[in-house]
Amino acid sequence: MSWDWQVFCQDNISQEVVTGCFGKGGDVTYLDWMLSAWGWTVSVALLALLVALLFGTVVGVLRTLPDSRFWLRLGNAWVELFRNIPLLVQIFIWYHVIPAFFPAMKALPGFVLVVFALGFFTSARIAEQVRSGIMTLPRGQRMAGMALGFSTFQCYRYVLLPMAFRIIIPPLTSETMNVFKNSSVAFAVSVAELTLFAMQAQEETSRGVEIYLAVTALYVLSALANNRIMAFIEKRLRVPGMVAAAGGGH
Amino acid sequence: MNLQLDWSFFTWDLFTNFVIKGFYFSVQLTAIATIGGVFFGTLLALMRLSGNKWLMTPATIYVNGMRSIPLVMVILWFFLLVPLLIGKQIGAEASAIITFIAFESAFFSEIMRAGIQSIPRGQVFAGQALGMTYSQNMRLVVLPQAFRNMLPVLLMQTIVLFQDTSLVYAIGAYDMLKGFETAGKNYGRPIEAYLAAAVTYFVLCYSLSTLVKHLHKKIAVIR
Amino acid sequence: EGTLDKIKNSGSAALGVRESSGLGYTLGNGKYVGFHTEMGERILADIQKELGLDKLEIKYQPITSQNRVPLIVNGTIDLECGSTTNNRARQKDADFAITTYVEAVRIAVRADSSIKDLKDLNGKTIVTTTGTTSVQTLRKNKRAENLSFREIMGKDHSDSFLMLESGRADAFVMDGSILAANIAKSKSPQNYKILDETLSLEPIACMLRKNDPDFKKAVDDSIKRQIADGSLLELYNKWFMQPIPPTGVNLNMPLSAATKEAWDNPNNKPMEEYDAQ
Amino acid sequence: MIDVINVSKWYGNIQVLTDCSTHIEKGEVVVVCGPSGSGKSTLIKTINALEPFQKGEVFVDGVAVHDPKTDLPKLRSRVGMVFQHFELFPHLSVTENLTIAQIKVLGRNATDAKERGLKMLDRVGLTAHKDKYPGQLSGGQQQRVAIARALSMDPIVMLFDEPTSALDPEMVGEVLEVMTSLAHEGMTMMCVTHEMGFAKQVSTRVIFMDVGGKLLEDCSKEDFFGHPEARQPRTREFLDKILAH
Amino acid sequence: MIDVINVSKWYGNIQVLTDCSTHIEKGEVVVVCGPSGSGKSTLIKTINALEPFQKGEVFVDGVAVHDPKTDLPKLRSRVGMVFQHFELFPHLSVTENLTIAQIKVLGRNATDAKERGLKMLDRVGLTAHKDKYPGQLSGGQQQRVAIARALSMDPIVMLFDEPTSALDPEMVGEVLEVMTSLAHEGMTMMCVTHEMGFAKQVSTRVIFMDVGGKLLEDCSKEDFFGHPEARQPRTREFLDKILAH
Ligand SMILES: Nc1ncnc2c1ncn2[C@@H]1O[C@H](COP(=O)(O)OP(=O)(O)OP(=O)(O)O)[C@@H](O)[C@H]1O
Ligand SMILES: Nc1ncnc2c1ncn2[C@@H]1O[C@H](COP(=O)(O)OP(=O)(O)OP(=O)(O)O)[C@@H](O)[C@H]1O
Ligand SMILES: [Mg+2]
Ligand SMILES: [Mg+2]
Repeated sequence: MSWDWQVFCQDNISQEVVTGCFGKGGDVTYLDWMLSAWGWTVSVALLALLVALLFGTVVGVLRTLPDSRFWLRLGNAWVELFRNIPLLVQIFIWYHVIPAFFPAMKALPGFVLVVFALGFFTSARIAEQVRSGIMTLPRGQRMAGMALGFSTFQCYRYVLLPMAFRIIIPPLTSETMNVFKNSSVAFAVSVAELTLFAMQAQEETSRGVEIYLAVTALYVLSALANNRIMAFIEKRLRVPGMVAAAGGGH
Repeated sequence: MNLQLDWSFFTWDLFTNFVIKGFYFSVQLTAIATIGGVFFGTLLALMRLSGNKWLMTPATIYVNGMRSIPLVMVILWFFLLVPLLIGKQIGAEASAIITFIAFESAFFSEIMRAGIQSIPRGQVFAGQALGMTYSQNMRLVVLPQAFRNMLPVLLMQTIVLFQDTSLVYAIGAYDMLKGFETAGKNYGRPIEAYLAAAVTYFVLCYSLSTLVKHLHKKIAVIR
Repeated sequence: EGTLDKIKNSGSAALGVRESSGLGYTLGNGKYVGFHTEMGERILADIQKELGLDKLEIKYQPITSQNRVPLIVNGTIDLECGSTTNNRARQKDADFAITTYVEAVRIAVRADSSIKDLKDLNGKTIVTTTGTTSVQTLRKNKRAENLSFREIMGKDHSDSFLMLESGRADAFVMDGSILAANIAKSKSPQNYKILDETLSLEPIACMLRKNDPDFKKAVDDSIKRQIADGSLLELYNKWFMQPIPPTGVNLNMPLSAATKEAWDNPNNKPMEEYDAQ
Repeated sequence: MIDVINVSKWYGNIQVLTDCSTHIEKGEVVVVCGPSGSGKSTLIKTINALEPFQKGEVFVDGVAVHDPKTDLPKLRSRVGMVFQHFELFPHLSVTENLTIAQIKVLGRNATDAKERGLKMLDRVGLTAHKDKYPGQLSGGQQQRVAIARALSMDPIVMLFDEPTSALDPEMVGEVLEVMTSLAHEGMTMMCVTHEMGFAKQVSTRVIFMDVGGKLLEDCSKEDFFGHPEARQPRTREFLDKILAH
Repeated sequence: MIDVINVSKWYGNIQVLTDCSTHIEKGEVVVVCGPSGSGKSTLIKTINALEPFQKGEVFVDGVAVHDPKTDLPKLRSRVGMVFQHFELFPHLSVTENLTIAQIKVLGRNATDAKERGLKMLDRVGLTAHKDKYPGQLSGGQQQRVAIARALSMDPIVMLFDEPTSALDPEMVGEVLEVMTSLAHEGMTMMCVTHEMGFAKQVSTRVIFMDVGGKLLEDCSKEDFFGHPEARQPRTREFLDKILAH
């Protein structure tokens, strides 16, 4: 196979190469299309991450509450439910099965559903991390908070979660990278993101290798950016004088 | 509610025709990739922790590279490029197995690295003080403990791996999810097929994780 | 080394087949059937005869629209008889046998729908399948007819059909044979209809490796033989005019004029030349 | 001030407190000692309800700790507690450690809280370290900050759970010094500790617990140290062991 | 038996050992003390090459530790070492802890190793616990197993790094007892410890280190404890602090 990078400058209707590579006046080249697809990928991933962090934190906290069987069970059920079914199947259920029970959901665009599906799927994993982060903190930390008169909520808000999040930043980084990669399932519900672009564009242009290479590069770029941002956050949050944050020793 | 489910097509024949073959492949792929991934992942982790620049740099690049590309792309690239490199065709199944081992090694290496780092330095010193060589210390002291500590995380990755085997669709291999999908398509009952897949996956993965939790309790290091 | 030599030396040929399309699908358990699948088997049987082999093992390799071209190029499959449109872009990477089926891209709607032709789609939601040429066809028509409609894409044909079925989409634009197959297999086939309008014609042909004239000639000869002795028409009727497995539905799709025309004048014109007509 | 009446506690089938009763007056300094696992920490934690118990009653300044209707956070905010491993909040600076609970729990404004906190920091002699983080301090300094943190809540009683046992030997002194001066100022204190020198010097009473959470001894320090013959055999054995080396 | 000659060590720019020299005869018991971070652990670990150093020489029984050609695992197998946190292998039973290095390092067969290991376990009085796991033992018991593990390698010298500082006070005695009996049997020992009772009783010599890894004192225990006026001011201050409470 020979290379043909001109393919990105083609108009996606006439298949003719456009000078300047960007379409004018409503015309769309494959490059335009790919960049907008990248935008969709990033949007899906970031919003899903937001949902995942929110629910993951709540569920993770529920699973560490002292003496409360009910919330513990609920948290466990949440995690097991969302991590033991393949993401693609979950999306299908969100899109085709649940609206059959709640017709109002039919009006929701695929984008919203996929944000929730991916967000909940990821929240199960983040909940695990939040829980283990809280568990690695010395038991005395919770005690100290309570002894000062903090309510349970205050204890998590001011004492446990700030440290737990610092501890779990490395696995959390992996997880945010996973969200970007997993966002590719959004193609299944017609979100015009990178994977959908790749599948469609390679069909139309028959330049699969070039298209997939470019798309892979964009995924790598996203992961890299993501990694740098998390490293920056980790640095900003680093506590002076603290070595081996993971609470080594006692 | 306007969902009428029709399970009439869902016979044992359908199971044996469509699902079992995919199930075998998924399990086989998961098992091989887990074993291979843990083995090579441990090697990569040791390379990254070795303190030797010539071992650390390539291992780090490999691991971070693999972790930033979606698996389906890795599968495709591997499938397309390796035959060009070695000038010989390898089948979809073999290709899937090699790709998964290569990909999972990167993930397991991160897990094992965290596991190794979770072992107090004093344990390493103790092994050394008894006269153990680096490799004896790793084999007898550090890795057995790291592995026990990391079992729950390894399990989680294995469940992900089992679910991810569905991505082999990209190179025309046939896993369990594909089995359900194909059956659903050819009988015009996709909703039922997906629900069945959801239940099957849940039961399998949940049993697996329960099993490993028990196992972990058994072999967990008593502290 | 040509493909014929390869087949002769190894005693086997790799046939690329589809798992769920109008022209080829699987019954599970490694069994692949359908009009084009069976035609491909017959082509290989003829080649076996020509090579004088006692036995020719056919290795079935299921393919998808994403991987079929790379698989042909890198030699995983020798001959692909699925539902691949012959177009110029693909001709850069692979060769096509003579056209054996001319697909018409058409519109399926729910039976009670008021949509009668392309123009009625204005303001509606239309579903089509990711990774197919229908998406492009739709896009061209959209511009040419100055229509405005919402376009959604299913992951695969059954997904797309489900969107039509559940009311998420008002119309499903796709190859006629695929529409017919999905309607026939659905829970209540009488609830859907296919509009008469044809959005475009696409020649479908078996695909093979580029620059292998001997193999191409052998394939073309076999197809011509099948057309000439009427066995291809018989095969067509078996898969489109009679009940088919696994559920025994009848697609009821008589041979179209365009396909007949292609059989009468064997050719491998790409899709672009059909548009010009 | 503190009344512990027939308190018993079980973990599953295992009894960790057996019918414990004691009474602490305002201004008393009570030392609790005993072998590991005897329930010293558990007992002291029942007093500010950090450990729930199944039987018995505890009153602190007239408030019923065992009553489900009691506002426990409020009660706890009036009882200072110092832990073996300091348990400063590692992500907060020393000043933030000292003020956060004043602001969030007592509702003081930031200026008042800071003033009060720094005053207590001065009291333990660490004003110079007010902007450092716990990880940048030595163990002895961390423990002194922890004491200042508890004091800045204006507690009516201070509980100490082995405050010196995680410290390097050289730093034990500086922490004991702070505790001693607190005692001399009349603070009501209950200390789990094995520092017998401290017990002999400043305590008013000594409680000895044995495994199973039994209060074997509860007597004045003069009786405890001065009349070994009047003590239980288990107490004597324990004292012999820890005073030997 | 052990020669430490002008050893210096840096972490980056920070010097943690400064020109340390000392000599230990067969049968001597040397106690090392000093403030936290003064480099006691670092010094003791240079002797079996657990800590590399940049300058100076160390000889153990004539073997040059600093020589890159020396077979360090072999050297280490002849030097017993006991750590502050025991460092038993938690995934192995007590017996396995005692035999694994004998088998894998010394190449003894399993029967001999077990016999030797159990003999040492008996010596520390824990035969009854031979099938337990470390996590099921108390701290004092774990430390005694750790001593037995080191002894079962037939070491020519034993190094102790604060063997009692992580123990409950009641358990300190049982470990010191084992160490004392070892000393009386003539084992060459080097102990980092703050148990001044032990130092007074069994040591032949005391080394005092100060921050920066400087050997401030290296004298007989009689001089060290008997003539405070002849000691450096820093030494006196340290002794005052840790003997005070
Ligand atoms: N969460 C728990 N579950 C079961 N048993 C527990 C739990 N917490 C403590 N125990 C047991 O309760 C008993 C008393 O524990 P406690 O910590 O009060 O002892 P202690 O006297 O403070 O000992 P130490 O000197 O070691 O601190 C011990 O036997 C301990 O094993
Ligand atoms: N890996 C390291 N990197 C940098 N500095 C280190 C490292 N390990 C130890 N140090 C420093 O070396 C110095 C000596 O440490 P060492 O552990 O030998 O002291 P020590 O006398 O044993 O103290 P302690 O009584 O606390 O055990 C300390 O200042 C310590 O901070
Ligand atoms: Mg305690
Ligand atoms: Mg030390």
